[in-house]
Amino acid sequence: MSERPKTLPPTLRDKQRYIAFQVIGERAFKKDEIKRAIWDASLKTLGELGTAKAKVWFIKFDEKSQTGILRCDRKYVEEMRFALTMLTQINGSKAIVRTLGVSGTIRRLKMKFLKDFGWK
Amino acid sequence: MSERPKTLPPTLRDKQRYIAFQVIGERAFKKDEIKRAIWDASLKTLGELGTAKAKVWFIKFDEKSQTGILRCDRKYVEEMRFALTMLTQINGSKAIVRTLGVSGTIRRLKMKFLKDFGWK
Amino acid sequence: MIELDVRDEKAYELAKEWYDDVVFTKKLVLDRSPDYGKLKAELKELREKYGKVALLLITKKPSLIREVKNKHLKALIYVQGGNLRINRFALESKVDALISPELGRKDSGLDHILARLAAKNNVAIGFSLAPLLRANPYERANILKFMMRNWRLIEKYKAPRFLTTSAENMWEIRAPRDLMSLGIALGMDIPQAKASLSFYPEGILGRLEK
Amino acid sequence: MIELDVRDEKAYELAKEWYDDVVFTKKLVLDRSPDYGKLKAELKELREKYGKVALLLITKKPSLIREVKNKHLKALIYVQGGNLRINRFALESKVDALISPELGRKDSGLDHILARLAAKNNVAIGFSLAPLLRANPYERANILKFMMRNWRLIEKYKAPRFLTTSAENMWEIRAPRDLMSLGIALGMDIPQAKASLSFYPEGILGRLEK
Repeated sequence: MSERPKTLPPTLRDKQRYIAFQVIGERAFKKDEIKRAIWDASLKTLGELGTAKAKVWFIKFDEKSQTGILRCDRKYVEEMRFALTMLTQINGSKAIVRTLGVSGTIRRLKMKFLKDFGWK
Repeated sequence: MSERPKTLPPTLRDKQRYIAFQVIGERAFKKDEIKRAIWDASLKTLGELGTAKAKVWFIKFDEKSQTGILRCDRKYVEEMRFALTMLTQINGSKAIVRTLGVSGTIRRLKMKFLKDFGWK
Repeated sequence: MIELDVRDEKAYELAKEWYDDVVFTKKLVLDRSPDYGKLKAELKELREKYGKVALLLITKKPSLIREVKNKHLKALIYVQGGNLRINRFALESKVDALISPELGRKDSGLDHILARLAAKNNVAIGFSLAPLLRANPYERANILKFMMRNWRLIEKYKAPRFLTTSAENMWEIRAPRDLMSLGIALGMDIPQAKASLSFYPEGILGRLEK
Repeated sequence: MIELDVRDEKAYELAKEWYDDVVFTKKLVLDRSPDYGKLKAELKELREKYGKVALLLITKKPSLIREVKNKHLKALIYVQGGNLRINRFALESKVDALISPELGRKDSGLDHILARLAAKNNVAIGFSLAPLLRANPYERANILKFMMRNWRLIEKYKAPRFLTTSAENMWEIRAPRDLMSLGIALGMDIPQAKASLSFYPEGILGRLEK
């Protein structure tokens, strides 16, 4: 059993935000391509240090609707948005990432921004 | 004649710092290799946005003593130092970049940190 | 939200989905006086198709800027920045906008004198995303650095400004909230970024109706 | 300034040029009790050559940590972090240092309970540069993220800590002021980074003389 550290008390916990995004591309993209693209975009625009501070994390990508969710530190939402704005292609195919909205919980994010994309 | 913008009034000017550094490597490096390595190190660790904010600029490299000078924004000296610390090779050869000191002017930098490396 | 500089039909269609208003920009590379009759006809056609139209002058000859401007072509007049003499002349000629003063330069293409002139003559400075999208990492860092400096100058002297993609194909279009992140990366706060896509562009569009 | 964890002869020579004091670390991978006679002889030899010596235990078996510690081998006892049970046991066994608790993990390898334990039992947490130097960009970002979290925990609970390269060859050595920039990148201010290379290491070296 791989033990995990206890959840930290609130004051020590990272303040995270969830970002809903839509991918418009030359073709449909797979989950793994998107996950890779998000990390590469962050490393390219924010660098290793910026990516560490942004605490970017790929959460989910619905291939049918080409929409997904990523998580990052509350203080770095704009930097992450800029990194996605500067992204021009995913795995060799032209693409635009459009952010749909930001929220403190996945539940509220889905309700406010991902409903019309078929998310439950 | 390629015109240049006027020098900005002091309050609008960038606050820069000069960093003296020494390169210890498997072989001696050329000026252009060092210039490239500094940019690559900054882009890798700080990203495109971090590098723009750091305003990194290669000034000079003395191939004989393998020491040189770079310039960056005063607020990003530590980030630049970290980017150089994270650098492991230059143009394929193992190398360590050691910062010798920081100063507001090239003159004082040379006097305080580069004298024993033969800089006038 | 308003996109003031879109230069391709498919890009325009996508922008119309995401923006309330979009200006179609026709690029005009000039080294001598153009055939104004033909130009007016073309602009008329573009107005019928896109409504709001801008003419982007790309030239090394300052005199052509004033000449085109005085023709009252019922289109916004933008000048492509990058050459310092052209940058200055565009500001002196009170064109509607100087786009990317730093384009292709080893400096930001503006100083405090030119920024003050832009404010006095009410010439908007366009901060474009497309040149960044096309650039390699090294160039991106430099262009961003110069754009940051130009933002500081524009803000200090309160010159009009706007954010735009200057998209030349649909893949260079970005949604408004994402384009705002460019402004914020340059140093704008959120209200300033918003105003660069609404308040200031509205001011410029107002000139079209006159 | 003091380098507490250098694991190679040539690296040690370079470190001696740049640091006032350097500890030579012998790596000991254990899956069962070692031959203590042989180990003591080796450590004696290393002490003659390098003066200050540390033993880095790399094991999956917590019981071996206490066993080695109770042998009083006249060397600092470090434990290589990365396995949560080993991390905890090292802290409970009051070894001298737990190095890189996040090594190879998908989390930072510490929580507030363990951080408090490190402070209570005076076990130093080692923040190593070498694993970062060896990692690819993706891994570097993650390791840095975990190290940042561990720094926040260590600072909050005032546990002892130090910066080190944990160099396994000369190319992983960095000068003190540059190593400090790692600490600052993790969130330390300059005095804290300095103390992580002087005050805290001095406290640990003090245990050697006893």
